Amino acid sequence: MTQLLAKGHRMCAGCGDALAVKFALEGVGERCIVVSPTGCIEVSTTPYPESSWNVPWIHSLFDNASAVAAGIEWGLKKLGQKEDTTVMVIAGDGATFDIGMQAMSGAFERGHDMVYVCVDNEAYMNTGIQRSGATPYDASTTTSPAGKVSFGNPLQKKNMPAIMADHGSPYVATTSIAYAKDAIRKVHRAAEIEGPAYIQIHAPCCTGWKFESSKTVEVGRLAVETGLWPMYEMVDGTIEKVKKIKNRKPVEEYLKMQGRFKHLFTMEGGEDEIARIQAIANWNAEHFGLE
Amino acid sequence: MDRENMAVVDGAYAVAHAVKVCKPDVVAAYPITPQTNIVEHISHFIADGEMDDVSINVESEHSAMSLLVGAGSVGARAYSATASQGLVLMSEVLFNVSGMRLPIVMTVVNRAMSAPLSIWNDHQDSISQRDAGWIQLYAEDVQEAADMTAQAFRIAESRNVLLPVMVCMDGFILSHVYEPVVLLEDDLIDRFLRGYSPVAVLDPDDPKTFGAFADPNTYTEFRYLQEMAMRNAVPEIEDAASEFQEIFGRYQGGLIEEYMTEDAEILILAMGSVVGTIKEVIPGMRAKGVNVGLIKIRSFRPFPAEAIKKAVADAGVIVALDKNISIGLGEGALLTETKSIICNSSIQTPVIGFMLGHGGRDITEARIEQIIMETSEVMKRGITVESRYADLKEELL
Amino acid sequence: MTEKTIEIRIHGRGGQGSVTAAELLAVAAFEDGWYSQAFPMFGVERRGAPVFAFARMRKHPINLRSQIYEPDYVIVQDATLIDAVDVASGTQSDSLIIINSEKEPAQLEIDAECRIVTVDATGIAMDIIGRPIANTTLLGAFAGLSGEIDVECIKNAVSARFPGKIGETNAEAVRKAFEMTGGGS
Amino acid sequence: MKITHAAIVEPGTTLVNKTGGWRTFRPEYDYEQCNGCGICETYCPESVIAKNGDRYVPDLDYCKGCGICANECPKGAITMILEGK
Repeated sequence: MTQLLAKGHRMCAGCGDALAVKFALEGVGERCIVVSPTGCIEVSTTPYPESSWNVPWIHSLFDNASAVAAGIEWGLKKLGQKEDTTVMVIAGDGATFDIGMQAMSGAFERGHDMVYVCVDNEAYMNTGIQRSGATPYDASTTTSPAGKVSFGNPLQKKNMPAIMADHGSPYVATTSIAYAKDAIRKVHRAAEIEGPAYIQIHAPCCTGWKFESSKTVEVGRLAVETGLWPMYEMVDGTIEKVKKIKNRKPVEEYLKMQGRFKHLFTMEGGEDEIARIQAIANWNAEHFGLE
Repeated sequence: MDRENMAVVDGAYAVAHAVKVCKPDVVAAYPITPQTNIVEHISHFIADGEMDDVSINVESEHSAMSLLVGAGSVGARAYSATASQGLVLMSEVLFNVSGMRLPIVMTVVNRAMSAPLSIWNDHQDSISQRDAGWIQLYAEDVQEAADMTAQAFRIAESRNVLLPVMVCMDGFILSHVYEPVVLLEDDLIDRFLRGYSPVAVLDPDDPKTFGAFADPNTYTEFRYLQEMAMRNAVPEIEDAASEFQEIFGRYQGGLIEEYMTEDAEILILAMGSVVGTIKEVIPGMRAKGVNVGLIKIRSFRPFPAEAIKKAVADAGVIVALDKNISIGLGEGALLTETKSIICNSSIQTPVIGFMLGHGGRDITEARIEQIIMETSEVMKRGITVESRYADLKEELL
Repeated sequence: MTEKTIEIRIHGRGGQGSVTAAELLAVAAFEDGWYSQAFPMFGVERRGAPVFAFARMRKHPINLRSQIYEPDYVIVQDATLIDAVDVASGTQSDSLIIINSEKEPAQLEIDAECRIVTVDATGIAMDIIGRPIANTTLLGAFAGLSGEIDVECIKNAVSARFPGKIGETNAEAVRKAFEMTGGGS
Repeated sequence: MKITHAAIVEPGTTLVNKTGGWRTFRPEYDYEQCNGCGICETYCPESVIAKNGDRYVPDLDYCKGCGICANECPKGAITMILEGK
């Protein structure tokens, strides 16, 4: 694998985001310009005067990565330069699902030729594990904590792939750091396709989800094997390919590995919540045809 | 002024035309009254093939300026225009653009800040962003707003400056007025603007990282270099104006412009379109034996401290007119900053200020005369009120 | 004469509880009759990356807001930091450096003219708390070696901070380190 | 060190920051078990594992000791060893 992200970055040991960046860069190749918003990836890779990026990279603000990327794509086009360069956003879930969504909607609606990779670790990790629009149901975060009268995050995860598909994106795909080849292939395909492509890559976070650093890939795999993280590709808004799961595992196997779901196994009424999460997995299996 | 080259057009058209002549690579603007005519004219230039298809209709002002961060970082000459709420929505990005030293030029069609909502003119918007690290030039009339646009690119892109520039023109009063102007000459511009050559660009053949974070060990020095760049802009603004005069034959001041200031006892400091009304009033006052002169502040950032001190050295009293207010200080920025540059100097002249014209309230010649007379009283009886509204309607309170 | 302020710098890696240790010191110092202050060196704290935390204590209220440059005491939670950070920077001849290590001070090659003491805090923590988290244990060693704060106050701060069993075992580790470093004798 | 214009930074410069000191455990390979599948190299978040001849070798200057390689190795050829401190 080429070293497009140099060693010496400051991501935590066992970081899922680091794998996501590695596979995204592998998929797009060195003829790219990467835009990242504020977040773990940005803060861990560019402490002045150092940078891990071996490709051109820019960070402006937390909520404008898509607009900056659109400006790069449009600027290069107007300057008549670098036709072979892929403009790619690599952003966290908070920047994508919440604060940066408006800029993303504009960039996608205008159809800029770019690849938007959302590295989804399901909370605001850089600022210390606060809830985002990507935090799954019942996950405990520092701003949606489990407590005596709370099972954690009361809301469902926002369905960004569907939203971006409805923006007319020619290619939307979900993948995971646990499936390197799949992730690399999908990013590569996205880079080949003209227009704004959206890739959402699941990236378990040992610090935030509270599991041991060696389990990052294993946890990622279980998310897929339990149906909680459906892997699929949508072309012009319709699902084209789905990763099938043989003998889908119960969600407990995924949940019990993570401290953020520990309360479901200790609190009274936890079983009902686990049942609700199982229902989500069942809906995914049925809706996406995972089996 | 050579009448035969003049055309009667609306202010927005003159500015849009100037933008066209300056040939930006990327234009990104979001519509907001009273700036809309500028972006509409640009869109028509493009639709009629008079201008390359450079403009992007974005989803917000925040995204307009963010998009230009991207475009600027690949070496594109970038332009935007906004007003009031839009400028302040961009505020986060304004600081970012200056910190990243991107020479973006933006017309700010000055408009009051909400609440209460107002679409009419004052300077509360651009003044509120004076610390964002942008050069801020204020135009007196439509001709200057257009000519200043070309000068703004020249100043912004000079290698020892590389800072973004706001060209501020008063909403409606200048943006929607029809008056004769010489439209920026397309055949002369290439002698004046020699293209933007960035220090570095995002390029896969020579990868660089833009926008790293600075910890306490280096942050201050980056801010210091911005201040140095702003100081380098002081001579650049003068040079741009004089070279513009050589090539285009028009001159409306550099950092400041002095009007009938010789032997003036009363010196008025003012910015924007009110300057024109003051120029109308002064000759009459002079005829009545009132020695009054005007200093047009053309550059508010960098604040022309030396130029102002030189100009006001022999005045009996200085009066600053402000279309903005710092709530809690009870005075406008021009008054505050004029006092601040004088207080440690040898100048003992009293300085007072009037706030007026907020939210688009009309400033009449009579109002200016009233201000001049009240200011002249100061020379006799000293300062009674240092700063107050000149056009407050007590009956409404 | 402004009475001397005691200044402490704690070295650790992200996730090792250096900031918690500084905070516990401040709580304990206040209970022991001092005025106190604790603050982290704000930075990009990543698990594993070198971090600092500071504590100050003096008999009357502290107004100072700057960092600590000439610490009276330095606590080093992780001996591998010695080649990453100058743990002795700013120490004076009468300062004391306490290092969590099984080795003897001489083996650690730290050039400092002040006294250096090593304590196997991780060992104590593993025995008593069952986890290699040495921050509270090192506070016991600090009390034992410096005599600046009553060890009971540190134990109270620790049990107040951590609930139930965890608080008890941490307080026990504080006591053990206190005694092993000659405290109370 | 002089600061650069607009804080622009050269690529790949975090190499000066050797993160090996972060770890408490070190991966140790049993090359008898290893079948050369390269899964360890693929899933190393630090990209420190590289092929040296026919052997995969972690760069201990940078390895943070997360243990993903050991956890994912299909042959159990990697074990995490506690490093003396």
